[in-house]
Amino acid sequence: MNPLIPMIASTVLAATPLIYAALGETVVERSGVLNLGIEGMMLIGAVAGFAATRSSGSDAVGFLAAAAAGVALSLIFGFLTLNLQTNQVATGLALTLFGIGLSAFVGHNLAGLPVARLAPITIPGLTAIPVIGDLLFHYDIMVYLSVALFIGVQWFLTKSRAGLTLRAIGESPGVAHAIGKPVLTTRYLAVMFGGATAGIAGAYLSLVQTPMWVEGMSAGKGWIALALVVFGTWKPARVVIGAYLFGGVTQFQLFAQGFGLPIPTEFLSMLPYAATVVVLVIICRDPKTILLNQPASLGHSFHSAA
Amino acid sequence: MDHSGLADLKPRLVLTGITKRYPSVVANDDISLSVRPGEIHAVLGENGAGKSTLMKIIYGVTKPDAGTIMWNDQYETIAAPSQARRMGIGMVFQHFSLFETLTVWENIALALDEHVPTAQLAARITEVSEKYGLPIDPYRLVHSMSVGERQRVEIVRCLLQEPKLLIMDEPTSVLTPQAVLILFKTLRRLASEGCSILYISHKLDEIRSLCDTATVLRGGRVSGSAIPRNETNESLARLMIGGELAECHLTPREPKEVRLEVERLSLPTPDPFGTSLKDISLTVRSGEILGIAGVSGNGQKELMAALSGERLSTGSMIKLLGQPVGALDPAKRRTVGLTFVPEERLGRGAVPPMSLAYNALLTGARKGMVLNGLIHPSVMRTFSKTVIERFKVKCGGEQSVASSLSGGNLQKYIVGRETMLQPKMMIVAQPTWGVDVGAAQLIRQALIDLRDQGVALLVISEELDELFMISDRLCVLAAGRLSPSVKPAETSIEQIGTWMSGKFGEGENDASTPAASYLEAAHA
Amino acid sequence: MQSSKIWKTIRLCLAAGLMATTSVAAFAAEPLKVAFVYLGPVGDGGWTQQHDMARKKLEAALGSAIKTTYVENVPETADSERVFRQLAADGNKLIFATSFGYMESLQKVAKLFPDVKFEHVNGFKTAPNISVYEPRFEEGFYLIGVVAGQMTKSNTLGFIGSFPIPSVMRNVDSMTLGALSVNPKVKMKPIWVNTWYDPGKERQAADTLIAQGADAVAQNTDSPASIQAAQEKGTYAFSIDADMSSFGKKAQLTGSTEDWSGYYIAETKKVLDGSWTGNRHTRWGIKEGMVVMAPLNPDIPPAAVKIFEDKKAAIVAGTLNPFAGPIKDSTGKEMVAANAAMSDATFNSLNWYVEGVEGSVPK
Amino acid sequence: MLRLERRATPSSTMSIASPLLAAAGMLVTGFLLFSALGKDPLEAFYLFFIKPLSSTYGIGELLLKTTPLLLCGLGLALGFRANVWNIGAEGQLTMGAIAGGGVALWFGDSDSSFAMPLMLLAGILGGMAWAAIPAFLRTRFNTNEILVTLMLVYIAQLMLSWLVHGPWRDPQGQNYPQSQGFGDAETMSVLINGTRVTWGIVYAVGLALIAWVFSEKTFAGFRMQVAGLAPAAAAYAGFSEKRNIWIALMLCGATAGLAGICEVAGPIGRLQQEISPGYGFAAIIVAWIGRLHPIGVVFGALLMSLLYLGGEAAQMGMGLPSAITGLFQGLLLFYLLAADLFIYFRLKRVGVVESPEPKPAIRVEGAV
Repeated sequence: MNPLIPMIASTVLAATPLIYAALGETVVERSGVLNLGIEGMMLIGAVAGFAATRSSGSDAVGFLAAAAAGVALSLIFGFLTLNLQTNQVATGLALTLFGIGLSAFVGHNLAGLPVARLAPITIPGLTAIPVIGDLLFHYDIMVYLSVALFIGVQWFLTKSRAGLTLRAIGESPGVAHAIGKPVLTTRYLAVMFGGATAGIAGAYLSLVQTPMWVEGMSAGKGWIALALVVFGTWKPARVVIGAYLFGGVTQFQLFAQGFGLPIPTEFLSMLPYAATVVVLVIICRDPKTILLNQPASLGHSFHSAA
Repeated sequence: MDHSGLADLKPRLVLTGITKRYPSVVANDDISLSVRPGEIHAVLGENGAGKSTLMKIIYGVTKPDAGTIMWNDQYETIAAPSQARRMGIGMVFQHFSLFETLTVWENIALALDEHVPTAQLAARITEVSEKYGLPIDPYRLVHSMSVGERQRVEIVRCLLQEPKLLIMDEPTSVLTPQAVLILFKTLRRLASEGCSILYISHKLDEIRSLCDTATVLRGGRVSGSAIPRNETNESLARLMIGGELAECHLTPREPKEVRLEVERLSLPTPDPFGTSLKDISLTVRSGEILGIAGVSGNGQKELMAALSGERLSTGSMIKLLGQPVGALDPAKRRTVGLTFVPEERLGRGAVPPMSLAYNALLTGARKGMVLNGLIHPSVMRTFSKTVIERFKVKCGGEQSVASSLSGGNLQKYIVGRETMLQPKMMIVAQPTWGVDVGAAQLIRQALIDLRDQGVALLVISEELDELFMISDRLCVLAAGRLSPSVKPAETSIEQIGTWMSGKFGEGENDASTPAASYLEAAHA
Repeated sequence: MQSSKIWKTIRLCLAAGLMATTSVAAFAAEPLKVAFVYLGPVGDGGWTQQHDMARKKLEAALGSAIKTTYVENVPETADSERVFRQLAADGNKLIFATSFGYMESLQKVAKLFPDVKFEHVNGFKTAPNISVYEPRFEEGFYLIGVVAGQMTKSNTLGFIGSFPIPSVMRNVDSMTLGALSVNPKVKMKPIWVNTWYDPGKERQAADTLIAQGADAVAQNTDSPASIQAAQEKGTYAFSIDADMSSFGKKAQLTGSTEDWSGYYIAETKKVLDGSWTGNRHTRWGIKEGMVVMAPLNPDIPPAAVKIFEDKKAAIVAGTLNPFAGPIKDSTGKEMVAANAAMSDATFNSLNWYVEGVEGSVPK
Repeated sequence: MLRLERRATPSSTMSIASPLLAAAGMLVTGFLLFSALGKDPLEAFYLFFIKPLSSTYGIGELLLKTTPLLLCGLGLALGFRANVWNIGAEGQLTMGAIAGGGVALWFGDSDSSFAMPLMLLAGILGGMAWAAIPAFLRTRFNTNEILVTLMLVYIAQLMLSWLVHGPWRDPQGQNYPQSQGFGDAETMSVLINGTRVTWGIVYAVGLALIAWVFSEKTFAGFRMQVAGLAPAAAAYAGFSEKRNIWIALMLCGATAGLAGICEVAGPIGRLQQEISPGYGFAAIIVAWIGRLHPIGVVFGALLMSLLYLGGEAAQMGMGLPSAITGLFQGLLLFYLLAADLFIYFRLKRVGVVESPEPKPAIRVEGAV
């Protein structure tokens, strides 16, 4: 077998949760809200999805439960930042710390238990094609759904009326409020969407990637997802490309070791993190790139006087 | 135009007893007014009189605490702007409600309550905009448009919905005098088609020239109503401010040495939505006020930043007291003798959650408030108290936080602070924006007093009347370029207006029509 | 100084309080309190779980004579010292420290509580009240190698290592030696993941090894991730610490697991009858039942099972030492001469690959 | 109906009361949680909040754990005040430990009296160097410091792992991943006999006082606060944004680095793979509980430290899962953020306005 094919396949596997989390956060940030709590929501999603699938035996139930758990956590964030107008950065950090603690607490008795991994789907005729079949038609359903999610988010943001409203609110909530756009409702929905996708991303870790529940199993992936949104300059297509590139980097370090590269493993393990920093520097270097692409109201509270 | 038939028509909108309270102020107190079809109705009042709040209530942005709204003989609760729009109410905001990073058609689509395919919408935009003489390109990005063009987008957006009532909130502050004439034409045409117009302004000449009726607000209450054509500026002003409109006078003085010299300053903007400064030259001498007119968004912020040091420049394009200061930051320029008042008071000129005393420290550190790096609180407080006293700042003492002050009082405090730092050169941007008449008067007088003490002043303002009143010389900033300077007595509103549209350098205009008669002539 | 006076007073009061409670305790027929300190959560499905199972067996075996407590998730930071101290102060007389990284804190606490007995896994520092115990993992891994060497079709084996420390290096090397003893063509590919427990990373490492042709992958990390990977890809894997066949029935060929209960019961009995001593270093292997091979996969052909059983019997009988010479390192240099056994010093600080392992040891 | 209304001036009563309110909220939640788990809440509270303090040793442990939390919390609080979101104190702590520990290893068993001062200095410089990376990237390349500081945490930890597995491994340590133990002169002396608390706590409290003077009494502290509250006003006043970012990150790098060296030269006594159970992250909560005020941070650090010890005690005493500590800490921060609201807003009862007309014309809705 061509060694590239499994490498690409595992890249896709590594990128998929990042795509879910980062696309969700893209929508959240385009509405002007900065939710730094992805890590926490992912963990809650991971434990909820795992528990639900174990007790029901159904992966669909697991992912739905994960989405619901992510939404529940995002609602806390929404209530604090949107209704009570707390600092979004601080609240996001709190959400992450809370999610880590809560998921560990809830999942205390779930650690180390087995669950059947979500199986790849086989498409008659297509999966069997050599090379292409392995490359494109040998994944689980969530991989294909992540592509669908990308198309959906892309369409929503660029073509739909609701997406236009969401972007307008992210640009200037004051103006949007003045012309009668529901700022709070829209932002709530965006935050909930971000919660759902982060939850699904977490469940992907505990039901597909590993599949097992482990405390703190997201291991910084939520933060990487945040970096991907900046990397993608808030554009879904670039966010997805970034996720695949990043997935590739994480795989590369293991493959490099397997090929016996004489570099200390710690340095190879640093690669994904160092790459993130380098990429951020490249993207942010020109302040105009950020100014032109970042939603103008990102991170600012909005309080209507009415 | 003859509006005598208006009286026979049933009112389209009747407000009764509208009241809106905010924690620190009653914005609207028992306000009633009515508007008939085809009537251009002025709502007149000085800054803070409650005009904008009232309009927001009609447009459904703000909910009143009490009172009723009757629309076409029906009581209505206007819960949201979308409802107002469905009823046929359109509004053009003073601070535009446009999204800069979106295109014209996207902006308009956002305000429409039904979905219209892009191509169809674009066609309608072009059609309506041409019909009313407001040409715009539906595919342009708003941030690439001038302020005047943006207003057209706002108006076209309203017109697309065929409004029965159009609310215009201070529409002329962003227009050149010539553009004002075009706007008035459009409004009159709309009125003749039966559309009611609520026209909000504090500019008496405009109201007398355009409006059929006027309701005057003062301190949140109705202080009277009038037929503006039958009134004089003075009589309207009495209704508006409850007294005479005070005038400022400059006693002629011979300016002395050059304090600020800008030579061929060109500075590209780092802000993708900003204006680059192009080849700007000016001098300001001791004992004179140089006024810079122009519509906001033509490089005012950028010029202010370049002069204050918030944005650095290279070489010796900017000289303060003969010393090149392009590379000095604001704090260092202050030590040379510069002080300045920014247009944005809360958040730039003052730190909102800090007390007035600490806000003195913001720029006054070198007045003995800091010793060996440690803050000297008593000096800071004394300084602050003196400012409050001398500039009649209404507040709860030097410990009250900046955000608790009204716009006018905070501006008095900031101007006072910068004045008490004993500048050699002072730059003031929009000294009386959103400031009530009394405070505006005090601030203008303070600037004139400084001039008389030999300070050089540069005043950037949108208010032409104000600049004509207090400037020794006057020039115009348009699209990042600066016109030559003239003495107010030697120029006219027309010439300044021509300059404001960027046409200067060609033949000098010697016709000098006084500001008021200009509009009178247009109306005739 | 004023503050030191205050401290003295507080200390005095507390000491008096403590005296009062301990004197009461001394006269009652209290059961022996035995404590266990775990690095991970009890439900980790591996290392910690095996210790906790042994703890339960210990309770069952000695009944009311003892009372056990455990503390999980104790990091190897400055915090472990406090946990040991607290356990000792709470009256535990025998404390099992089940992670190598507790070594230094144990040394300190043991000095403060000379009447408390400490047992430390895998360490090398003992004291009058510290004894060390360690399983002969290399025996288990040698046998894993024997199975892997016979079952591989690609002649490529994989090993997911946690950290290249001697006790793990011994496992890579002994597995390779075991495999070579039955199949001289095998190559070993190790990947180091720098963690004891990170299923995500272990999974990725397993996928990588399988992608690079390794069809029998063993691991020295604690999660069953590589067994799950092998189950899906149709290759072979080996469990560690615990039987993990529930994660991959077809994939798991056998595994090296631990049963600590024999040792725990024996040591606790020694404390109870007063024969416990410190400064001992106990290494138990298959013979003593501390290393237990996980059940063999029924897919292994009988001939291969026979070879496995023979070798196992030889190990138990003491006639087979996995590290008997001649052993060459991966550069071909002879490290252990023929007919000699590996010296204790080399064994304790093993840091080189035997011939047959690819790549170089990460430094 | 209730609605939020902005106060004309922030309430100073509430700014003191809100941490207490938050703590009360946490206690109530804890009470419900323990009851739901079938544990006696009072016993749990005793184990959580009283037992850890009931001995000199316990108090020593409290102070020992307070030291790194306080040091990191101080640095973070100063940074957060200035709107610099450094969340990577954990990485700076690790680097401080590496740099200071490196000096200790260089001294070996020497009893030079220079050893300890140089170690502390190296620790501080190590943390500062690590914080200089995000400072440089933010000021020069406009790169978001939140993400960079976090990524650098992982890199620092891997760096430490590499060092103790490789170059700095104890030659006598049978190749186990840890350095040689530090000599006596390279180990901080114990402050209270019978405990493990070192001089680190004295440095930390001293720094808290200095930080208080700095932030409340000096012009430099004022400048940083203006930058945090109103960046445009700072630009207007001529307070350099770059200098502000540098100062904020350098201060935190210094305190976190000091925390790192105090930890390895104190209770740990060597370099090893794991040196901190997440002090740098917990310090974010500490800074917040302390209202970003240096003296408040002292109390925040004590409370957080107590939660750690209490969690352990509750585990040993009642078999409560250890995750409960993290849960409590997260909850505390949430409650605090919510309670802070009342500093700037007040709740107001809003009635429905009666209309004089028979048909209600305007109905006032509740909080939007």
